[in-house]
Amino acid sequence: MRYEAPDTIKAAVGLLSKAKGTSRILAGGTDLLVQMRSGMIEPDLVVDIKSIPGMREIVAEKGGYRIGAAVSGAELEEHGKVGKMWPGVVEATNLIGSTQIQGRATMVGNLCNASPAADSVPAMIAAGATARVVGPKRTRDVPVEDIAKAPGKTSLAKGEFVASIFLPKAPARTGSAYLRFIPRTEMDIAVVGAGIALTVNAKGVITAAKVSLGAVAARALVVDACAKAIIGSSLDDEALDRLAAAASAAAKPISDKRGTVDFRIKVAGVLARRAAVIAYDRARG
Amino acid sequence: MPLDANTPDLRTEFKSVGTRPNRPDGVDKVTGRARFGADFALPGQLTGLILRSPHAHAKIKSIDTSAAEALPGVKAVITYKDIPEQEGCDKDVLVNIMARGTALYDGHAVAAVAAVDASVARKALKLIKVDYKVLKHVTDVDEAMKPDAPVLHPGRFDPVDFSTLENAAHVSGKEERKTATPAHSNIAGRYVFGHGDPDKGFKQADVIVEHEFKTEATHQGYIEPHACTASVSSDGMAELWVCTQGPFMVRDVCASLLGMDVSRLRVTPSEIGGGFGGKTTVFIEPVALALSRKAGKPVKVVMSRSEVFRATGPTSSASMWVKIGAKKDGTFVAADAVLKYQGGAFPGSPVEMGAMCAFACYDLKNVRIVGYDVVTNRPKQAAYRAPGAPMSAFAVEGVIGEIADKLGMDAIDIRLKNAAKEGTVSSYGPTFGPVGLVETLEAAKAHKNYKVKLGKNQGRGVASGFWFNFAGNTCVSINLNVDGTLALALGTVDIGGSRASMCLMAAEELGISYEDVRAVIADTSSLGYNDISEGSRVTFSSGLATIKAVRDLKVRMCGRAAKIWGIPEDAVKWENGAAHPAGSNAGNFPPLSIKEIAAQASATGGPLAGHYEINAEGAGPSFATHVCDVEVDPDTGAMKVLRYLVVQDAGKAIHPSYVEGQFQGGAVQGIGWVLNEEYFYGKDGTLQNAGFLDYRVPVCSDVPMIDTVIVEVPNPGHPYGVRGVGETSIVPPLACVANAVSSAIGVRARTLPMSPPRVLAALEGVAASKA
Amino acid sequence: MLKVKLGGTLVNKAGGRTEFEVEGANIMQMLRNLGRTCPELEPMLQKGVSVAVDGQIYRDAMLQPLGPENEIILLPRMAGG
Amino acid sequence: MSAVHVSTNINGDDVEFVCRPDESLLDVLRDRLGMTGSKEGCGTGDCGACSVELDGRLVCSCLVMGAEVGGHKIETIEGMAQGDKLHPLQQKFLEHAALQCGICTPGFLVAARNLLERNNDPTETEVRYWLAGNLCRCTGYDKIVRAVLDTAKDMRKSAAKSSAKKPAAKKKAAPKKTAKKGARHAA
Repeated sequence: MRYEAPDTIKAAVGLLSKAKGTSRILAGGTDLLVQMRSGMIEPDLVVDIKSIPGMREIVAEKGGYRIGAAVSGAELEEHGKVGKMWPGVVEATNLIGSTQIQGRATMVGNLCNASPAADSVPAMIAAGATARVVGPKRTRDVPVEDIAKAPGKTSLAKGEFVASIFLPKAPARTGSAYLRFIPRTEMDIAVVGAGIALTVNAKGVITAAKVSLGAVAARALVVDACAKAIIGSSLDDEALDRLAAAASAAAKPISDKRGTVDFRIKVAGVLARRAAVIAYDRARG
Repeated sequence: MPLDANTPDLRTEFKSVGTRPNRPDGVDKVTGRARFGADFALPGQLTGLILRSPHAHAKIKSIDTSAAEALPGVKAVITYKDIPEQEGCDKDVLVNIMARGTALYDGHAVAAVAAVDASVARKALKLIKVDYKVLKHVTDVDEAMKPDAPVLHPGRFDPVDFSTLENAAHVSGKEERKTATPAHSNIAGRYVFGHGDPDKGFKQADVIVEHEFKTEATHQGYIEPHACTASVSSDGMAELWVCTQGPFMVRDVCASLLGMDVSRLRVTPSEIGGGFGGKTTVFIEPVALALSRKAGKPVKVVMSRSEVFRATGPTSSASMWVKIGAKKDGTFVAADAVLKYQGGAFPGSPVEMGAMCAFACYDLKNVRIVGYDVVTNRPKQAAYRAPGAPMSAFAVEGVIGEIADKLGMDAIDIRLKNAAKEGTVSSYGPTFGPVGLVETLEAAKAHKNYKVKLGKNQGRGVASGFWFNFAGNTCVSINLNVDGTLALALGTVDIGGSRASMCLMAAEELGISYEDVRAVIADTSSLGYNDISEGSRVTFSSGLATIKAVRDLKVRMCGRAAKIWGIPEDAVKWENGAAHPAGSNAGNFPPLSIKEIAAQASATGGPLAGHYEINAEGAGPSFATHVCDVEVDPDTGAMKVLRYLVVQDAGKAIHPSYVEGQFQGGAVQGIGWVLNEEYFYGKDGTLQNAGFLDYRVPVCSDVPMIDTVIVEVPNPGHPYGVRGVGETSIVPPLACVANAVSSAIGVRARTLPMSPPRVLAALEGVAASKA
Repeated sequence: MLKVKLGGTLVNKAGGRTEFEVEGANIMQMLRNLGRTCPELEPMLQKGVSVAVDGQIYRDAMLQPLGPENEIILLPRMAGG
Repeated sequence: MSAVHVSTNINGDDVEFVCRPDESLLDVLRDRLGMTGSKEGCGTGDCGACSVELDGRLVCSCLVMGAEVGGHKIETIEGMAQGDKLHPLQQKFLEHAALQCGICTPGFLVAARNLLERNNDPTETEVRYWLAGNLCRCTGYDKIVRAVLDTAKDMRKSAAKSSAKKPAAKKKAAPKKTAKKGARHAA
């Protein structure tokens, strides 16, 4: 195993493209080191991207924010402005693991680990975030929902990695929220997660919405039926019932050590409803 | 005048005892200096790793270690062949530390390597080729008792006539029970306790409640994984540094497994990072010694967390049936129970103790408990804090909660009405001496927590619990230093601050300051045999021996004073840290302080020391009553513990902070057991949650402050009245929380853990039945 | 004569008998005589039992004196956590 | 496996070491540098016994590669006391009997110090959530939380005393995660 810490994207891409065997990106390392430790993977090359300029920065761009791949959850929270614009995303990211994990874990790592239960992913999807993928051939911007394919599998090609996440400017009167269910109060992987972003008009009628569910399928789901259920409403009880029903209907979970099929289906609806209420309140200020 | 070391004397007034000084090992522990199991290192040591079975049950057809042995840096590879069976050794322990022909559970050790570093050792493990033939497996206790279950130890246990199993209908209601008797079974033992005639008793009952209950296995979850460093020389002399609750046990068991003379093996216990019963046996220790013997170098073996979960002892899972009958006024007239505990791949589940504890809190004229010890393809169970008692208490206290509800009685009143007290013939046989259950119930009832008004979706639960407490072999030495301070050598490992308690008792007995006594945990070559730090025995037994050793020293010091003064020895008494002339000589000489005696020791006959060796008895049981408030989220089944109160009889609290700590720690372990902790097996019989991420012990934000009340009903078996306190605190919480949930949302969860999916499913069941 | 009651597994081993009368001035003598009276119990007694004397449980104290006035109950050997 | 040469700073001292890339910072601290105060309870970031500060940030040293700490600043439990003077948290842990076996204690102390440096007036809930990544199996957390709250109280008192002389030190960003995490139960 080789450890490299290149200081340009080009050098990193070069290392990854030429690498034989398994290679892995090191940013926060909170998934990578666990997988190495358990013997799940034995990478031949680890590329630490933290020395590359920009990787640990959050910069304003087109009214939104570009967040470097190595920005930790704690750094994202302390930035303040991102959380003001997209509270759902920042809160979701801050739910990952303990204080200690927050000191290291990144949104991009959470995304590229491709766990269906990744907390930040439904929130990013709801916010309309894109991932900037760099690679040997070109740089491309990809909607976050198109990165993970299946548990542990991404759409990234050899030599490619995600260099940053872009959160677009939130339209006026937009609110976002993410809620997850875990058996304890902390330190668990989401049994169900629900991310939502919605925009209201001056009268409080929802004009746009995006809802994403985590841990209820092989990857985070975008549930258009949930959005439809509340667009045009003022989030009255009927709209919330429709939303919950749509979320439960979209959930196609499995039973495992973390939860059962029935539980996940029911709670997907409960969380979608609760997250929508929070997002709606935030949208209305 | 305590000149006779054996003078019984129940002290009731104290100067040092009952205060809360800082512990003597404290600074080392807050600065990172304290040395735990994995903190030892020897020059030239190798890293030992163990290869474990990936199958729940498999025949080991062959093991090929040649490729691993050929890897540069590998110094030894061992299998069971390197640990030949010795006459008189414990065969189950031998088989458990290294599989012999059959892997009996996921994680069962199969081979081990010692290499120059961890990286090489990991590679070597991968080069060992094991040819397995996978066998059918069984991990559930009820499944394992069926006639057609895969049998773990063919021919070992007596054939069972399944048609005669108690309460077969309740136990599983399956027709196959009535099929012909098979030749072999997984039932390792059947135990019966009780007295009177329950069948007659139930006829007098106005209300009868009976239910089945299940609990899943939980792990002690100590934060420090097992670790040891072994060094065996070519002349057979061996040393072992190890985190264990019982260094003498480790020495004797390892010597017996490896065919060594006990005198050749010296075991030094490290500081221990939690045990809770889980470190009362051996796992890696004999393996490390065997590796070191073969490699001719020191070998350090440290378990990973996943190894701890897969291969060390969790407690039993249980399947139980309990029936209690009561009169309208709440008097229990009969009680009956069937308990089935699986103890993993070997006999020895704590079902007997579970059976004995089940109804121990109550005065019952007609009671019967039947217990079954069952083997399954799981790791060999190890003791876990009050082994066996929390499960049976969960079932019994749950039924009592339901009876109280049916009768409209207060949960504490119904327990007070039936509480065991001095003179009660216990459900397991003996008659109780002075015990404190009634006092704990009264204190709980008077506590402010019992009066807090509850809101929506909130509920309150009550449960009581019992534990025997044990004593056992104990040796203590106390040496008077030249300056009058003292060195106290103990043979019981300090798991939770016991050195502080011993220093307090020594200081109390001598009438000197706590700071003048330094307690150390001795190695196995420095003291006589000491039993394991288990069974809530340390403060009782080592405390007793410390007091007696100090009395022995006092006799000797008074003797020196008598010689110095030229008066008879029995004319000297010890008071406030000094020898005083007494009787007709009173006032004739100024007292000789301990410092003065120490300074003259050399000139008056030599060093002064006291010691005491005993197989202590008389530990005295401890009862507890817990009260818990919870709030349940009816939409998700999530549960929050709002308040938690532990009231327990400590006999006499030597260091009240550490007594409270035992109460609080036990309660939170119990809360973890009821809420989320469980051994989760896949269909293939492999453990799915062998890590702290998915084996969910309570985290700091899961629990509230744990309120405590220390009740003190002195134990006549101890000079200061001490009762053990370590274990009882984990007995009531399972039922206490379950009863609270029932009062909050009307759902009686009888299967643990009451994880949110189970609670939610139960809630929906209730809603459906109402609709 | 000592009156000795049995509990737990021991009852099974003794063929269902729950009470014995044996001679003995201490636990060791009592157990020895019990083993002679009921040889089926011998293996269990060899393995070790706990003896409750007037409610107090003894695991090893073989020389604990016994008299006819004592309540004596044999229990399985126990250990804690 | 090619070894990596690393120059770093631990508890204020410049330190150099060589490690394999598969070694964690915890492995390096314990096995290469003899600093065994940080403990390995799980090796997967789930217990917090190996907590250290990396550039002032609380992390699990088992989830940091030894190879990547070059040029960074590390603070471990060994650097917490100043000479023979215990840190106030260490003192309070002793007084409150906030440890039983003591294996989790170094991790709790490092994590609690990191909290109090950011926020010297945390609520009980904030303390509990901040420390949720540190497992303790002995104490039930009660006495640990009390010790941290009591230390904070003393720190505020002494801060108030010193601020009478000079302007109050500005709080670092306060941990805000609690309120949001509590939202899980919000209806």
